[in-house]
Amino acid sequence: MSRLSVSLPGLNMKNPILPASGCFGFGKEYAKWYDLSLLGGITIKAATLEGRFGNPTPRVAETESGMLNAIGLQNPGVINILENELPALEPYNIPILANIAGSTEEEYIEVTRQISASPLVSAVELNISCPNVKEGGIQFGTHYKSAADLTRQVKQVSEKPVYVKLSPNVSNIVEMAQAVEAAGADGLSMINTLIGMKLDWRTGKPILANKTGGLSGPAIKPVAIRMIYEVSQKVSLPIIGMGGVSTAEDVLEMMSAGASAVAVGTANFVNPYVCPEIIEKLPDLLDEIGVRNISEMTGRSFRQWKTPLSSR
Amino acid sequence: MSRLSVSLPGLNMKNPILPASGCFGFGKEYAKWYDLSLLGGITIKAATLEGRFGNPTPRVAETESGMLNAIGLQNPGVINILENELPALEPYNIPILANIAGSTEEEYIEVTRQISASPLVSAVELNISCPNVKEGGIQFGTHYKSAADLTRQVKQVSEKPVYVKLSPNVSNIVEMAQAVEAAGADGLSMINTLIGMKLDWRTGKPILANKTGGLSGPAIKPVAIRMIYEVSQKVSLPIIGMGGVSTAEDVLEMMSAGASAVAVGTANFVNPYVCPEIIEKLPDLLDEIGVRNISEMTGRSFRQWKTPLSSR
Amino acid sequence: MKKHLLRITSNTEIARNIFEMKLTGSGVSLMTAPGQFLHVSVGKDSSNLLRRPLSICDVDLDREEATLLYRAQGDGTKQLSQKNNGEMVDVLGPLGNGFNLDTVDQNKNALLIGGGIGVPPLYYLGKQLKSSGVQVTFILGYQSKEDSFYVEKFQEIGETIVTTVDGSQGQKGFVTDAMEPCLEDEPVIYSVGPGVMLKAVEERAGGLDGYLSLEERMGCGIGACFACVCPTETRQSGYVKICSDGPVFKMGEVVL
Amino acid sequence: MKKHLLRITSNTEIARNIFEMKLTGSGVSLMTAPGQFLHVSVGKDSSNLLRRPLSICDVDLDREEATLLYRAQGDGTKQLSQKNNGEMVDVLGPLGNGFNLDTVDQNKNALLIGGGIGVPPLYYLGKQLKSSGVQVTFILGYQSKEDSFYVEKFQEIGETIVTTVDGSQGQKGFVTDAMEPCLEDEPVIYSVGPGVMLKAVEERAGGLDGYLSLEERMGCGIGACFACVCPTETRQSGYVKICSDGPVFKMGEVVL
Ligand SMILES: Cc1cc2nc3c(=O)[nH]c(=O)nc-3n(C[C@H](O)[C@H](O)[C@H](O)COP(=O)(O)OP(=O)(O)OC[C@H]3O[C@@H](n4cnc5c(N)ncnc54)[C@H](O)[C@@H]3O)c2cc1C
Ligand SMILES: Cc1cc2nc3c(=O)[nH]c(=O)nc-3n(C[C@H](O)[C@H](O)[C@H](O)COP(=O)(O)OP(=O)(O)OC[C@H]3O[C@@H](n4cnc5c(N)ncnc54)[C@H](O)[C@@H]3O)c2cc1C
Ligand SMILES: Cc1cc2nc3c(=O)[nH]c(=O)nc-3n(C[C@H](O)[C@H](O)[C@H](O)COP(=O)(O)O)c2cc1C
Ligand SMILES: Cc1cc2nc3c(=O)[nH]c(=O)nc-3n(C[C@H](O)[C@H](O)[C@H](O)COP(=O)(O)O)c2cc1C
Ligand code: FES
Ligand code: FES
Repeated sequence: MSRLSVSLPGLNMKNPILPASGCFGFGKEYAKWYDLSLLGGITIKAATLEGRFGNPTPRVAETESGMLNAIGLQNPGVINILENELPALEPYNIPILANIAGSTEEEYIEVTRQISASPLVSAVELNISCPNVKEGGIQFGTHYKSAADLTRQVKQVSEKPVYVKLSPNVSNIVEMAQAVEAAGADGLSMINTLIGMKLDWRTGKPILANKTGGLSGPAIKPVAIRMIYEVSQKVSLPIIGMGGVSTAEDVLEMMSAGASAVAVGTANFVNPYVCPEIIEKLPDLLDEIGVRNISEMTGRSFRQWKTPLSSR
Repeated sequence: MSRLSVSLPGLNMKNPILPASGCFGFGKEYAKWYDLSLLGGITIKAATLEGRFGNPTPRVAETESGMLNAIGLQNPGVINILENELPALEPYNIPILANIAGSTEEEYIEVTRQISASPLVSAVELNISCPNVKEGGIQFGTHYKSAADLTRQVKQVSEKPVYVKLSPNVSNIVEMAQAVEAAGADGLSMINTLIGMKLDWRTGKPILANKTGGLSGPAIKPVAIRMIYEVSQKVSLPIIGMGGVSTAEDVLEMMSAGASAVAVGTANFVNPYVCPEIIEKLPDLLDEIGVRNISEMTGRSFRQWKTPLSSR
Repeated sequence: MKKHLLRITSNTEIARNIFEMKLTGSGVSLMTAPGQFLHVSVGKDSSNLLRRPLSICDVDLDREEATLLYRAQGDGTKQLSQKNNGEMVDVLGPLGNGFNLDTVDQNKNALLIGGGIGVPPLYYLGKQLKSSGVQVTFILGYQSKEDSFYVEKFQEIGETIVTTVDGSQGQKGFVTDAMEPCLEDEPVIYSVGPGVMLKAVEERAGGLDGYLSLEERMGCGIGACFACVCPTETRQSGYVKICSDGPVFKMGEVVL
Repeated sequence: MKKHLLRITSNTEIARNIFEMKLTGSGVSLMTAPGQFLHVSVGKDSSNLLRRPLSICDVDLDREEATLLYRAQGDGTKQLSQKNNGEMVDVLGPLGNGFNLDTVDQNKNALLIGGGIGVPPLYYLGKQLKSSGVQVTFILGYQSKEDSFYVEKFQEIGETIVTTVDGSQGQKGFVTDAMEPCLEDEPVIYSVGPGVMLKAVEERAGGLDGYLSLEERMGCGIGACFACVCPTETRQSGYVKICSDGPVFKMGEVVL
């Protein structure tokens, strides 16, 4: 066991870093840049039952220290993913977290059934927080009851541990986390994007064809840190943290807040090598602060602050 | 009437720019930098019934394209403000928007009664969205019913129009806006800060003594634009927009999204002259896009997109 | 695929808001196919996160020097325009697939049509076509004389027709207004410019063979994020990614 | 109060991570009171929003040149350290109230105590005290020899005692360990450094007159945002703002 390794339900990772869903396709593009087996794991792009084309373009816009996207869950559909995309990842021998989306409960359930049965999939990530589709997505993620119901049903069919990916666009993230914990989730992924918008001041029109989009990148990191910090003290599920991480220091900050592993999204667009570069730097930072194993970082902040900690 | 003038309930402004509450003290510090009568108006720092010391320091932290603050509503109390702070603003002859906070409904009501009676106050801004105090503040701002109740009661005693300042930390900003509209608000101010947090990765400890703080600055502008856009289509109240505005272009973007006036907060710390500089630049930008009066900008985005618009 | 730090050897305004940037470094040796682009990092820190796709306008392989032409309009390209000689620029590339040169045989003519800031890649393309014996004609469209650039350099390669919207240089009108007479000898068409222009070019071309280079806002630039898709009826998936399947597509392949 | 663009005339590392930056411009003529600070913009764009408060270390009024000494530790000061000669730095200032020089009469001595990056303002202060006839003694505390700076320059002004935590230069220990012998002739004390150090200095001073310069994270730097308050028992409001009421306070005035 190396000092960087972390272990979460279904995910035995040699380091805590995995690309975030939607920012890494199905891996093959980044495989042209570096050896994917360096990664702790991979989160693949959201799978739906049928293939989807997604939203009209433009689908991305730049904001200060962030970006908006409204891809709209474009993907070739679960069967195609199982047949054509996943097998290409087998040689890297790292855990795969399959992100799942749908318009209806039935769709979520069916996709989970199919994808969780693949030996290549280590765990599923229930995306109830996509802000860019009309149906499904965030509508499940902003109501406690629908989120819990969906989690319960998906758990019933899933052959793999289920991580529920939470939306930050809620009044009370802790209640949401507790609702899905009670419904049987094995872990949490947080956060998905904040809903945002950008207009061209000259024309007054939105830049994105979808008008609104999901805000990601360093701009949202303080929100992610806060939510992970609050939730990790009130639930006993491991958290895959994400939101604005782009350096090894950010990874340690997020783990201190309570994350057990960390996903990197937008930063891949800035620097395709960001994940391996972070992984390479982590041991130096741990040395600098005299920490032996990275897993000790999780929740340091509230351990030190003596805040009651009901988790882990 | 100049081409920059805008008119909102209680606020006849020669231009749409006013400093945001808490970022401009009670004006006297900035009066050393420029002639405050250049401004469209001034929002003063939150007033509570008794003086408050606020939170321990550190109270601010920097984040990417943003900052966190946890001042904790420090102020000398309403009587002191009425006697010592407001009179100093009289010579500038511009509308004053008095920001009001409290721990209980009674406190809000009493502060409103006192401050709205001052001839120097043009309107009150009900701060139900401060994330940095244990009691009051955001607890009113994240529950529709409490927000509406408070608005109704404050309206009963207020001698001036009441703007309700909304928190972005909610699942459904439109419902919140509609609730306070139904309760009799004369206008909306939005947005207050997002709740965020920053840890020192070396120690794992929060930078702010209060642990969490309010995120402001350009990082949150996309969230502000989105919320203003959504709300302005569903309520018929004028909106004072704010959140990350630092240039004249940002002002026009925010007005296009639906704001009738724009408040500038964090940007004052970056550049103390930012408000007069923005005001000076606005006519040039209007010329560039061939718009005569700035009030025409309000809601351009959805007018062009032919989205149903129930407001104005 | 590679990320390179290239050194600026010059960065000058050659027309109103149009800058010519020359970059040198070992990565340049990979930039052999015209029509490919570089994904350029514009900021020093994180406030401008997204890279800007800029076409390779010319490459001097011996000197390991690449030329980009760009319009300083938004935040990022303005920052780029303020960089000084000697500063390093972080680029990904060359990315995408360039123009297919195999399809023109020497006896054929080529008609290269560019609008505004779509003009730059036609320069490298034109040079390569000419050196493989093809006779090249350019139609270059600009807003006005003040916005035009590189016209003389194009004239060194082949006949160059300029159109301007206000008529201040060359023909008054759009590039499509100048196409008609050039189509007689059935040239292969290569066109770069805004979507509306490409659509008009495709219509005017009336079934001739040709290639179009598309533009779209990009995230990753390497095919992973699905930001830059374009519908197509010719592929089973129903879409192409402009960054990695393109930016150049055969005429008729994508739905403009 | 003013915002200035000052031109960098030098920016060099003078000890481990410690930089000396010299700035010139007409605004410098206002910087006459030691203990005041500049609120310095570090970024080119908006990703580092907040300004950094840095003390004025020295001023040459004839040459209109101000000197800042800073430790490049965080994001912002690191950016500052990468700026080149000729670049402009945007500063607000001079801000705050400096040391009160009226309180020392010529026959008195002054003991100036600085820890780490609190040392810089004592230089300008020491020079002014000396030139008004006061005899000045310095106690300067550093982590180690490698972290020490400006020691010879201080020696030109007055007796200079150095302490280092690891004993690699001067006395081993903290500044307070070196205070005792210097207190005999009842000097006026001026001290700058981290809060814990100031507290210890105040305790050791045993009732002597003195002035302390405080540090706190700042927003506006001009008294408007209430970021930098410090409790006090001597004022009715119950607090002071370090940026505008300070950063220098009379010993005993604030609750450390
Ligand atoms: C394959 C390709 C090749 C290109 N080649 C050139 C070239 O050689 N010279 C040139 O001047 N321009 C070229 N463009 C257009 C160029 O990418 C944009 O003009 C540039 O990105 C605008 O950035 P900005 O900083 O000025 O604008 P900003 O408004 O600051 O840009 C914000 C975001 O929007 C994107 N964006 C804005 N406008 C466009 C656009 N028209 N196309 C794509 N993305 C856009 C930016 O990349 C950035 O992500 C090319 C575009 C593509 C897709
Ligand atoms: C009145 C005053 C005078 C000062 N004089 C000097 C000086 O002459 N030389 C010098 O090196 N330092 C001085 N400091 C401390 C200096 O302001 C900080 O070291 C610096 O702001 C840290 O910025 P950073 O970019 O390195 O750190 P970052 O971590 O990037 O800073 C993030 C934010 O925290 C603030 N911050 C971090 N540490 C401190 C600190 N110790 N004090 C205040 N704010 C902090 C920054 O200003 C910024 O807003 C002074 C502080 C004050 C209040
Ligand atoms: C272009 C893009 C596409 C995304 N697609 C998905 C998706 O399909 N499923 C999902 O759960 N999250 C998706 N996300 C959200 C990210 O996985 C991540 O939660 C978010 O971007 C915050 O992390 P970051 O700031 O590191 O990007 C997407 C984000 C981006 C930028
Ligand atoms: C230091 C600071 C203090 C603030 N104090 C108050 C306050 O007292 N009352 C209030 O309603 N909002 C307060 N705010 C919120 C601002 O008024 C504004 O809503 C928010 O900062 C977003 O605007 P900005 O991004 O332009 O700063 C404060 C913000 C900051 C940064
Ligand atoms: S830009 Fe990411 S797929 Fe093309
Ligand atoms: S920093 Fe704003 S009051 Fe001192």
